Amino acid sequence: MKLHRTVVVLLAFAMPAGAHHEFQTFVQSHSGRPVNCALCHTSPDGPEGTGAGQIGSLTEGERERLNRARAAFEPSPVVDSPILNDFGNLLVARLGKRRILELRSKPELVAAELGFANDLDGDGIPDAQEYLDGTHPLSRHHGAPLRLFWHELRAHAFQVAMLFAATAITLYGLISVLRGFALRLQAHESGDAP
Amino acid sequence: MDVRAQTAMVFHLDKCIGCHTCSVACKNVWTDRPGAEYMWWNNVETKPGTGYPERWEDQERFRGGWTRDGDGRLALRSQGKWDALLKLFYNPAQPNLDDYYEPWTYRYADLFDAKSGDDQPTAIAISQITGEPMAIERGPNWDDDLAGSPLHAEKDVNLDSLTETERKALFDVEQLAMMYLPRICNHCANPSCVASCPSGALYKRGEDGIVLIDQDKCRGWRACVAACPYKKIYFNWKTGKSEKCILCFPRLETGQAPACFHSCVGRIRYLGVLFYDAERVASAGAVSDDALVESYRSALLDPRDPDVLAAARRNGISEGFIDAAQRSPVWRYVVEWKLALPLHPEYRTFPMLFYVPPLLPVMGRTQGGLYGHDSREFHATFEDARIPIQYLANLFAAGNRGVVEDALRRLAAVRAYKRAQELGDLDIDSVLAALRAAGLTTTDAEAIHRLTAIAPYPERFVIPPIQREEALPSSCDPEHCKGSCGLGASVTPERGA
Amino acid sequence: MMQSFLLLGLPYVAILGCIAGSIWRFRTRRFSYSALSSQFLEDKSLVLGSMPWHLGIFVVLAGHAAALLFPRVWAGLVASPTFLLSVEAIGLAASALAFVGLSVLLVRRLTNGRVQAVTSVVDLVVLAIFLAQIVLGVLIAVIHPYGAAWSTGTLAPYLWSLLTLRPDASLVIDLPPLVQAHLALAWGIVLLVPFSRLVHVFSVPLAYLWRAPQVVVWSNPRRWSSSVAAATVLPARRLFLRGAAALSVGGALLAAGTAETLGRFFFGPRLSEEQQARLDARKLERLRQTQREKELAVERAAQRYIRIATLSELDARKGRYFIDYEMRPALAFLGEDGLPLLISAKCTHLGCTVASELDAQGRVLCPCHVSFFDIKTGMPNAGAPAKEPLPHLAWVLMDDTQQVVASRGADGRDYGRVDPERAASLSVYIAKREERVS
Amino acid sequence: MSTATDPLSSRVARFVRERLPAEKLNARQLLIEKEVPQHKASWAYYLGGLALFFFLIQVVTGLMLLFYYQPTVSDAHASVAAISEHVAGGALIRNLHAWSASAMIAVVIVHVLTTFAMKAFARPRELTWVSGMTLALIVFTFGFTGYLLPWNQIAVNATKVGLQSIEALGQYLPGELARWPTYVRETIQGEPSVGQATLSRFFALHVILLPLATVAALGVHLLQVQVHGMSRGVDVEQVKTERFFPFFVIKDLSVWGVAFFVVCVVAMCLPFDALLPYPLLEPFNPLGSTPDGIKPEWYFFFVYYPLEILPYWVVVAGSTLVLGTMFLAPWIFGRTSRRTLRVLALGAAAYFLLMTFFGQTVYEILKGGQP
Repeated sequence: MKLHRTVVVLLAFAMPAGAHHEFQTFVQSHSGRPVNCALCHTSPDGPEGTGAGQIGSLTEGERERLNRARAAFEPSPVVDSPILNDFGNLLVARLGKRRILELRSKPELVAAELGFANDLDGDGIPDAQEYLDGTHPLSRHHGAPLRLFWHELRAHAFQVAMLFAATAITLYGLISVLRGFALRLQAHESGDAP
Repeated sequence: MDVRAQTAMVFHLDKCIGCHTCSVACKNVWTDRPGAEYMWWNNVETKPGTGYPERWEDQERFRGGWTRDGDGRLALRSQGKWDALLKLFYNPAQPNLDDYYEPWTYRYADLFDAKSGDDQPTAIAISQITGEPMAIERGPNWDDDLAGSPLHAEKDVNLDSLTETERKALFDVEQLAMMYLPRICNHCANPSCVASCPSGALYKRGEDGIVLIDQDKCRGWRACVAACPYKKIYFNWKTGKSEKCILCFPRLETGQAPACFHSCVGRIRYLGVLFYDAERVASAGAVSDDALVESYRSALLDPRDPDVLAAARRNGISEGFIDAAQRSPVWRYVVEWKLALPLHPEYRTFPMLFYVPPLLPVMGRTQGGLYGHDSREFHATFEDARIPIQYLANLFAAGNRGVVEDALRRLAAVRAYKRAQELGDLDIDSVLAALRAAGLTTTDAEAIHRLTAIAPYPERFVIPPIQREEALPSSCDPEHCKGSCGLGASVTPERGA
Repeated sequence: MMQSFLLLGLPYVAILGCIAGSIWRFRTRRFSYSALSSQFLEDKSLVLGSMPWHLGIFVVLAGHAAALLFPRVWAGLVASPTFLLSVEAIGLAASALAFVGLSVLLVRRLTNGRVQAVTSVVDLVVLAIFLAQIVLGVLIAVIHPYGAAWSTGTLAPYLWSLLTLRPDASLVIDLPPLVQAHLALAWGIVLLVPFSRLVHVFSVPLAYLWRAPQVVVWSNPRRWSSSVAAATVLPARRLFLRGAAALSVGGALLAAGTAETLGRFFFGPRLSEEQQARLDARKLERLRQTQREKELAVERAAQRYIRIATLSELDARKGRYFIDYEMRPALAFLGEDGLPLLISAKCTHLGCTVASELDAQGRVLCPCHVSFFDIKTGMPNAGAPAKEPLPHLAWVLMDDTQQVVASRGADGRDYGRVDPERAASLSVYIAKREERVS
Repeated sequence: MSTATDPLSSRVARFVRERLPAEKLNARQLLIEKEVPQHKASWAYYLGGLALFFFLIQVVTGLMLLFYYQPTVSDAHASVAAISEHVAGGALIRNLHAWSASAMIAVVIVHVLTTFAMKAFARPRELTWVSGMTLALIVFTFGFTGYLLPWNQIAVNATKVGLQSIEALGQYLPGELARWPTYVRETIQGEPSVGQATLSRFFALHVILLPLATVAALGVHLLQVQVHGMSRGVDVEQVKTERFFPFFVIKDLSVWGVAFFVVCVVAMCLPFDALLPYPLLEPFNPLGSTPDGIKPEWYFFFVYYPLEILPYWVVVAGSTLVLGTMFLAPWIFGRTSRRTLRVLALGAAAYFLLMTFFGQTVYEILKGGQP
């Protein structure tokens, strides 16, 4: 047990701590959207530094969590790294740290390996798709516009239909009133108004 | 101008003797089937009288025809678009069997099967519906010739607007006067039955304007029964479908006059083609009661007017119809001579059956044995006529006396003219003056006389060459299924489960 | 076996039978489609039977249809207790109405001679089945109340499982026998439709509402249908009324649709504890940051030296952000000479903060308008929007005892000397006033 | 003394009399008698009303957002996040605010161009035009100030860049004047760098001052429109007309109804954030680097891309010239034919579309790289 702990700690320090810019570069070129480290990390400026969510600001307990997360070389059910956001943690939990390190040379495979089943933010676009689109996998209000639009349209179909009905009926009413005025004007002009 | 052709009719009431031959002819051809026993597509009523069904003219009760609303628009009296749906379940305006009569027959077998006894065997009356013995309380012509009877005639709806004196005169037993009113479906130009049918089963034939019910489309919602102000649509209680006079279109299509026309003993019936302007149908009916007769007349189009003919040809009306319209006796009676009037125009359905009002009972009062042919007093006689002019006006002119008086004046003038000619007992100058006053020439008078008194079959019935044979369903032979199918249909018309 | 037939087999038999039977009847016995009204023969008790029955059963069936066909919408609605209670009350009242009407109709059929003349066995079967079905329904409503709510999770999925051809009786197999009987009878009624007078429900004449008043049929197919308009002009008043009605309906729809959202908008956020904690943490973080900013400002106002980092923490490739005495961002690198290299991070073009990592040519990038600054000279690349170089900042190096070991002036001149062995323990500071050590 | 005969003051009096004729300042003249020309380009008459409608939506949704928004550096971003995530309907209201803002600006731009092309500024409608141009400027200022309020990384940095560009003016000014733009910038900012003072000022501008200014300018604008009516707009002698009330008003309302439906559906189904690059969602962090892909809102692209491409002074001089010309259009283009104006307006529209939709491409072609 003790030995295991030591190994973990050693490994943690031996690992390079920087963000994996390969993924960022791929997403930017693939989606055409600028992306920063906050895709996977807690801090938009990456894990290094003393800001919130960066290594420099971690408490003792958080360091412990970080080390445990860093040791997750194989896929494991739960990974809870304080410097990763939910999407980052999901990636490590699903693929395992080893596979992620391997994938740095093939960032285009991440989406396929992650699979298109998960949707952390519930906006109807799978996380893997959001990764490819360069949109925020953790914000319900962010996604590729067309995908998001269709999903929301389906979700709000009832309201949209009601709104359409209300608009249509109102327009019908306005047109009726307009025709009424036109008729009255016509009658007025031909001189047989009451 | 949207010219349409219409098979129209004139009934000359002066000649009707109330023999019911027409009714019987129709009954035998069309309505001696289960469910249709009580129907009389053609019936003859005695006026004043309540008619069949009883008080059918009381639209407060039966809510037929159109009304003119505040904006001068026509609206069905029986239903709006939405409450029509509610009235599918129960229609308060629909007449029930008791408003007509319960059809009966007699248990004739009793006459043969009765055991020997002291009494004569009798065939008791049994209901044709339940088969149970019944007491006969009403029949299809229950007040026949009982015009003055307080039991029936007093309930006549048309008497409502008559003065006390007029009514008293009418019911004075010594002075009893009556007239006959044969009625069939009017095949209206603006039929309220068609407009009321929820299923769209009722329709007007485009070519000749005959109003029919598609029996396969009818779902028995019964809205038409209430909506027809003449109560000329009947509900077949057995099949659950509505039925009505079809103007014997199978006969028309083979060049024969309808059964009731053909069988008419008094030769009172005329049939011919009228042209009317479909665009004006609604607006013509949306005028005040007084103006209705004139308004309807003006919506009829002159079949000799080149503009009308051009428009008619544009509308695809065949040369045969145009020829028939130009020879139409109806056109002459209705528009040219202004003698024939629509029955109850205030129902605003634009009826296409016109009546020449009867002169005889009107004039019958003043000079006992001879009718009032004192040439000096022609027109004064209307004032104290045996049948009040107002009563006729209520029947034929929505209360407008002027139109009726006009027609009667012409009839009287023609009669006096012919009498002066044949018998020579009238002063010819005053007769000619009366003729002129009525707006007629001697040629007109001769023509009216000929068409009224001596016209043969082809002049009375100018039947257009209708080519509808292919439209008839391939049907079973009526000779075989008569009694169950009427005209006959490919499927036996039986009641659904 | 029987149960599974009634719940799984019968529905399909009923639906297929209903469809096939209706087609057969429509194709071969179209004449027999009729409401078969007997009002003509008897109308006094009919009004007491037919009207309540039809209105009641319409409301009941509409409720059933709404709940079973749109279970999700319905479930959302019945989540409100007021709505649920109203629906139950309306349903019961309508059932009672239908029951009364049906009873009157049944009695009438059995006692009136004229009506009997047109009564078939099937008619009586239909009446009896409906009576039984209504009694069952009322019993269910009384014994197992709130069916409007529980049916959305049981009967609706069952119905949909049947309609989507994935029949699943498990949803209803455990329901009380009353409910199962009601279900089976319902399928029976469906099966009965084409073979009884019930076909008349297929002919509800809705088309009447919008068809032209007159129907004209031509034998000439070119003019097969046209109409004589009974209404020629729509007078202005009617148009105004219609307009006002439509406007109020539209407005009411809009108001009804937005009222709830708007109400809840002003009701305020109702956060779960977890959400509240997350939001608070977020605010706290911002407060800390603001606090830190203020602290930085205070520190810079009060302190002569500001510590940036230890010399060993500096990196040659990736700069370390810090805030200078003017509260502007700056970057600290480790220079090639092993001494700190401090350079302003505020782009001289429009003041963006430049990035902290060096590119291959040893330059930092201002992402706003793409100026590359060489950190050694501070100069922007040729053609960059920025024309002025990034200024270098002065620094001092101190040891653990706060003794100044070395320094660099704003002019770039170095003072003092660093012993490489001690270098790791030295800290980099910026100074308020320029410090020169010999 | 001799004011009555003073030629200048009498000219002023005549000018005012002509613009605000007393005999026309009554409800009957302003509402009932007014007529709107009808021709194939009369769709343009609906644009002003449409802009007004979007402004009304802005007022309502803006007031609703004020219920929750907190204009402090520490709370601004969190309060906006709370509106979007935790307030029922909050996301919808915020999206409605954002979308109808964009829609309003788009409509205003088309409105300016069409009225220009129709020569609607010609005498006696100078005041209409000038008040309208003022409104257009206000609308853009609304956009600029509103952008900062969520206090997120990209907004603060973009505001910094925008304000800094004022300071950049200093390099072309001689001597002591060169410091003035800096003073101006710092006055707007309220402190040396963009911070709480800036946020407070922008908030006050966005919520109090600009709305008041809008109401004032709008009052003049609408009064002038009603007094002088819509310009005939086309080079035809005989133009059909229809009554303003009720016919045009009802049609206007119908257009509003359709616009409301569209903007509601879009706001419901497409969060405005989705159109923006990724880092917008981060709260501002003074210690973080400027995010990549920083850009102003789309309606500033038409000056943003030239700023990127051309030397700064060219753009400044050019936009000053264009803006001045636009303001003084009634006097500059008083005798220009409608045909010429139409060509000018179409050119402007083409330029605007090019910069808004293809600015990036243009930039890449001219500069050969990513901005």
